[in-house]
Amino acid sequence: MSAQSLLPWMLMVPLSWATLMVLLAQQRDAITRVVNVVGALVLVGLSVALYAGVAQEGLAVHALGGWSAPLGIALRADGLAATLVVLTAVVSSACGLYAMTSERAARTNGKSAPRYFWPLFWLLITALNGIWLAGDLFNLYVGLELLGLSAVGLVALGGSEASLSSALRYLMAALLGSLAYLLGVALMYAAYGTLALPELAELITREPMTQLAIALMTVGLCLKTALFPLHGWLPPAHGVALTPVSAMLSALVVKGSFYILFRLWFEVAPDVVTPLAAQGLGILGAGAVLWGGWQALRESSLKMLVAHSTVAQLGYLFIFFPLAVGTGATAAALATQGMLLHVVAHALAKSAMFLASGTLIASVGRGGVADLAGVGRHMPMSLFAFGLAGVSLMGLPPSGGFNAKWLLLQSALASGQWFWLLVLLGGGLLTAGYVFRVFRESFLESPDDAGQFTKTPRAYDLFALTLAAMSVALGLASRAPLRFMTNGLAVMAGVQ
Amino acid sequence: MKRRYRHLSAGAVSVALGAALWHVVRVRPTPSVSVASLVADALPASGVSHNVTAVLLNFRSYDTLLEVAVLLAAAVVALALRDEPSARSPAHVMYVALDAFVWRLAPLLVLVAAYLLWAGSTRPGGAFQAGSVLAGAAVLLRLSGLKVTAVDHRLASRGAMTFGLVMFLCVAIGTLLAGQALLEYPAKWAGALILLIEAALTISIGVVLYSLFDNAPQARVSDRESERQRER
Amino acid sequence: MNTFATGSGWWLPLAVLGSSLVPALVIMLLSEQRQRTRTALNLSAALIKLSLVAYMTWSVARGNSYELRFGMLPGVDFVLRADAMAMLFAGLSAVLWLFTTIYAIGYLEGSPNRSRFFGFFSLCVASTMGIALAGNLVTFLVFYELLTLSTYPLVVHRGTPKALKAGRTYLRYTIGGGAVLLTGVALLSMIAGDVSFADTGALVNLIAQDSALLRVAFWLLIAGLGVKAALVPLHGWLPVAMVAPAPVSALLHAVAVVKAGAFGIVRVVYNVYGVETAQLLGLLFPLAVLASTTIVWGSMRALFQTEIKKRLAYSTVSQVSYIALGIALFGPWGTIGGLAHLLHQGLMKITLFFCAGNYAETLGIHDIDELDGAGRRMPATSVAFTIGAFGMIGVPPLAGFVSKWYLGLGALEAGMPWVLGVLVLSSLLNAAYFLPIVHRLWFRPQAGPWPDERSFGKHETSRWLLMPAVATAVFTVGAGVLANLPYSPLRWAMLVSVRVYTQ
Amino acid sequence: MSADRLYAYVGAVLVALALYAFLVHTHVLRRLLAFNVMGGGTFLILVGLAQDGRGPDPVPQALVLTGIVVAVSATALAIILLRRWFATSQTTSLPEDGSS
Amino acid sequence: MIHLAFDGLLGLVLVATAAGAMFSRDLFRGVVLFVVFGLLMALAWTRLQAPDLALAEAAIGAGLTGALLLDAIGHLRRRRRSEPDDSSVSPDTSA
Repeated sequence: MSAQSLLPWMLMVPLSWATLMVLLAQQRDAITRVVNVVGALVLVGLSVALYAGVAQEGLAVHALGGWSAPLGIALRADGLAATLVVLTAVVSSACGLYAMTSERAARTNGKSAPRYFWPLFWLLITALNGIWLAGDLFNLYVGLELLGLSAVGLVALGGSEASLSSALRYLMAALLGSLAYLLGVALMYAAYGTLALPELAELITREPMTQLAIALMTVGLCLKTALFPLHGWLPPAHGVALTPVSAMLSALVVKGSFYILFRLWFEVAPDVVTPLAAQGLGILGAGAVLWGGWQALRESSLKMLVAHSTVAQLGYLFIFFPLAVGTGATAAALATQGMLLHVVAHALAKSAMFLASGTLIASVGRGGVADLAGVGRHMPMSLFAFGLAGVSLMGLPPSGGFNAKWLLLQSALASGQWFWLLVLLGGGLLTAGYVFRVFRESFLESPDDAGQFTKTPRAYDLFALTLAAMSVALGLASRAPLRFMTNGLAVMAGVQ
Repeated sequence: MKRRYRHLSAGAVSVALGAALWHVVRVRPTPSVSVASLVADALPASGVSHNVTAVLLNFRSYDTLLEVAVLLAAAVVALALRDEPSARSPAHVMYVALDAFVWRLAPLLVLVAAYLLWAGSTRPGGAFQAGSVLAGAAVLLRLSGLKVTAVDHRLASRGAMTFGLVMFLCVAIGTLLAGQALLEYPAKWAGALILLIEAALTISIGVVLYSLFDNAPQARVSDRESERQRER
Repeated sequence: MNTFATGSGWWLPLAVLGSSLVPALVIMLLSEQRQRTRTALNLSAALIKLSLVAYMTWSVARGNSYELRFGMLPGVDFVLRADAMAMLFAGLSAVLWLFTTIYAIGYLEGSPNRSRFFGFFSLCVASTMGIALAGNLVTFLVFYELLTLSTYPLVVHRGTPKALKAGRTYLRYTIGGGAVLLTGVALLSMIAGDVSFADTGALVNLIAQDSALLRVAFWLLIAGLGVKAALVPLHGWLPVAMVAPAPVSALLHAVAVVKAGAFGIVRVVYNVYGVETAQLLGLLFPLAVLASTTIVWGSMRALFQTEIKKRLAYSTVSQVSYIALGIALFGPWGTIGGLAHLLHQGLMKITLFFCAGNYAETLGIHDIDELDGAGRRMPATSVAFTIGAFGMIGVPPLAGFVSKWYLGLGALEAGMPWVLGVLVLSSLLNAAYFLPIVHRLWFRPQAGPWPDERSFGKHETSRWLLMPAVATAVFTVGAGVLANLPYSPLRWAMLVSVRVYTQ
Repeated sequence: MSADRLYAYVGAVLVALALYAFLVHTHVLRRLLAFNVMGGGTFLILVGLAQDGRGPDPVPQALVLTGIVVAVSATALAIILLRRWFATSQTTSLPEDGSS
Repeated sequence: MIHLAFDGLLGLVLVATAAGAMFSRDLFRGVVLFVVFGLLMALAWTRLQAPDLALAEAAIGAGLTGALLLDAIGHLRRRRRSEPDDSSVSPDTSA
């Protein structure tokens, strides 16, 4: 099949599975497990096929309903979108398998697993793929809402008081963010009479309504991406959710809104955005890097620590803006490459870290960083996965995280903006601080700890290790994926 | 002190946004593209003669598909957080006064829903309006103290909830398998397929919207506490 | 240049790397009880590596070089290359790793977490190999940081609060140093692009326009590398890291960490800047001053230590800077002295640490004043220790003498006669802190029972512990006495020094 | 001034007012009211501005229809979460964000 | 002209009911005003020649959302033991 005809399946598959999972919700474990595994395989297979197709044929466009934009809606896949589709398939499959393993473990221990996890899981994937492949501003809004609502639902499934209040806070932020975005969409439609991204990119001019629209969408999307200081909702939501949910939220969901922001700034409205605004975003990003890192250093609960780390790591994504807006072509290209690589590397590393943390907590039975004492001897593989993921997050080589940081550093030097260099380095040191804090506790040998650790399914470590190893391996071979991801992006036009 | 600060900053942000919006509404540019005229041109080929329905279920049917998914997400969460049967309090008696009124109104509302659904293809109306009227009828019955079938974990409930989406997906995948673009209806069948989808959606939307009302947790604090104690 | 480049033999550097990377992963997955498998794996990996490195060294001496290159990220290649300089360090690591592995197997017998230990131990050696074979600055940086990561679990291996505290200090220094090094590499890459190591440096064309930035980058690089090389004032982590098990200390001091720093300085001066360019930019004189300060300061501090391992640690601070000093002495003699010392110091210091570990493991001795009479109880160990100590002092004909001799020649050649004074002073201090130990070993009677004695039958200690110490002691003698044989450390240093000067 | 433009102005005022309400209230139900009013204002702007001077436009109308359904889903979800949370926590106001 | 006057008035009343709904001290009254606001919105949609939206707003916006909110208030009121009334904000500005 050509890439073009594959595009709609990227949505139909997860949406069908979501429906199927509603219908199978009360079925026996074995049936749902088989259906889910088949779904994950199909999803990964199709995603890889799409990747290959786009690599061969270039940009793929699918006019839905046979109506070409602007009357209809189009699905579009360039290298970046195809890469993110694959990333989503890989990360969510690993998280899904982890969830399956933990459901099974729960059943064996006579505990009940949360019902209705799977429909929301597949809806989340639907929303993500919908966003990566969208070619229409309003369609992106519906995608954002689907993403937000299913993510909130997944957080709420934890069922505890904390997970409910976190879900509510998350929902409030998500609603406000998408309304701001919708308001921007309304203004864009008023100004240009179309919602299709390629048409808008051609028509767009710098005038007040457009500027306000872009500003509103930017604020809304920043709120959804938890940019400092709008990040308050993120740590509780990502920190209390079920482990595989936390992993998917931090790895993929926050990237959804960031992806739209990137498309908006650099594909749709590159002539509307100003270097000043970009500097503003960069400064907030720097704030996120430092504040998130500092919070993670002080945090006493392991999963919350990882969640704060997400806030910090998202900050790096925003440092991209001042490096790419109003700077030379080389600096902008380097920054874009660094940012995109960071998106992928962080997704892999952070999901691995959450999965590993979840396993450690399952073994120890408590969620505090200080409770980890002695776990190093009993859970070496989980700790190793945590460490590998940490390597990438710290930006130490060899890892995707290092390569991303390297490219951003080069961009900062090439554009003569030394300030960002300090932020990048400082952020790395803070990250090292909180990652090694976990290790320090885990390596502590207490004399009588043999009996207190619960055995966890070995498969847990497999998923975390796979993801972590991928984030590290990305560091050795970034060039080809980067070339594919940046192919055809407007911001790269000056270099390639 | 903190509260005053919060009010002041919120006020400043809101005033700024209001002023900016006011300004752009005043100086708005005139767009060069008119999708409205495109809709008018393509309307005859859409299978329906009402333009809003044509946009919703043909030109931008993909939006509608995702929107139904959004509804489903909310319904699933509601189902997941539904009280255990034991914890549910008996039906309300608060609005009994509505009783007599409701008894006459409910059948009427069902009729209205059917009409809206049927009307949708030629004039204002359609699945969403019809479905919400249906849900409204059920809510009214429920408020009047009548026992309406609960939308719970039974397969029948879940089937009714997803019925519209399943139909929608079947058509969508059918078009793909037929080698068309997603949701590209064959010209002859467009009207019929849209009506089919809408009919199924009406039922599901009615059930889902009602379930969002019905599944809202009722449990008393004390019930929850005893429940938690039982868990231990 | 996106795919594997260059001709036949590209797999050799990869195989050398893999010969410890693969065992590292396998060992980590092994369960704790599989002791025989682990030992077999460790030893065979070490032997395979040694033979690969030996073959490559032989081949490089005949003028071949091996290269593996692929695109790592835009504008930067991942390069592994076996040139003469690389084989200098790779050879040292391969030889000493074998002995350290044997030693560690004996040392850790029966203690917990051995899978983790040997896994990271192998990873650490893989990093060292990577550092040796790195063909450009970024690849060097990759393995340099990997070394930091793989040594941390070794330093905190015991899991005591004291060990964890030392680990924290170690990380503060090395991660901070890593960040500085990264800045330097990034800056240099911006100025000069992807800097591959070349025999006479790669930056000579840039002196005219970018001399200020080049200087900044140089000192950033030296500061980043100086942390691991323990240049004063960046040496603070080294004495603290003594809490690690003895084989780790041996590894840290002789092969891995401090040598990685020193070797990095060698690479930066000779193969990135080019020693002549560095001289033109006026970078060598300050480096010589820095190195001299470290030599004297380290020796002074060593004098006041009462713990054996602490004294050895400060001695390392001092001795490693001989390498930096040799590099900073412009001219072939200084180069030969510095590079030869890179090898000699490794041999001598590892001997000393093995012996210190033997005293601790066999007799429970940690402090110098407990050593009285230990020579009679453990004669072989004590002879090895004495050889190591005399080597450090620079007594002819041992290895240390050879290095110091050439350093002295280099100082005269470079027109810095004051360095002779530093050398003499340092040797006097070496004698002052080593001779009392030797005196206690042989000429003082045993004072009371040993603190914590273990019996090994008719042997003075476990064979696993004794054999490596004796072997490296023999090497120390050999490197001095047979300095003029082909493939001796001195001859290899001469081979390299010919290549780094254009005239 | 056309009616369409006038309703766009009304929408602008509603959005500003509702934003203020959303930011100052902590009670979840009040925030939901504000959210729905803000949605209404946005919809008015969307339809009003699009139709201003050009006659009825089915596209924004369809978009708003979608928007209304999404809004009611979100509201219902929030209420369900609130009620479940209230059952255990006895509060209706969210802990301070520090962000809003 | 008459139309415009009507629109203007409707606009004012919309703003006023919205403000009342959001800022009234009594939450119950706020929700009732919100339902009124929804019905007025339906009226506005007919003025904007959007009968579909008028229908949807009346059924969903005013009807269902109103019912959901009212039910929630009833629930929270009845369950709350000690009522720390959330009279957080500003003077009552209902129409």
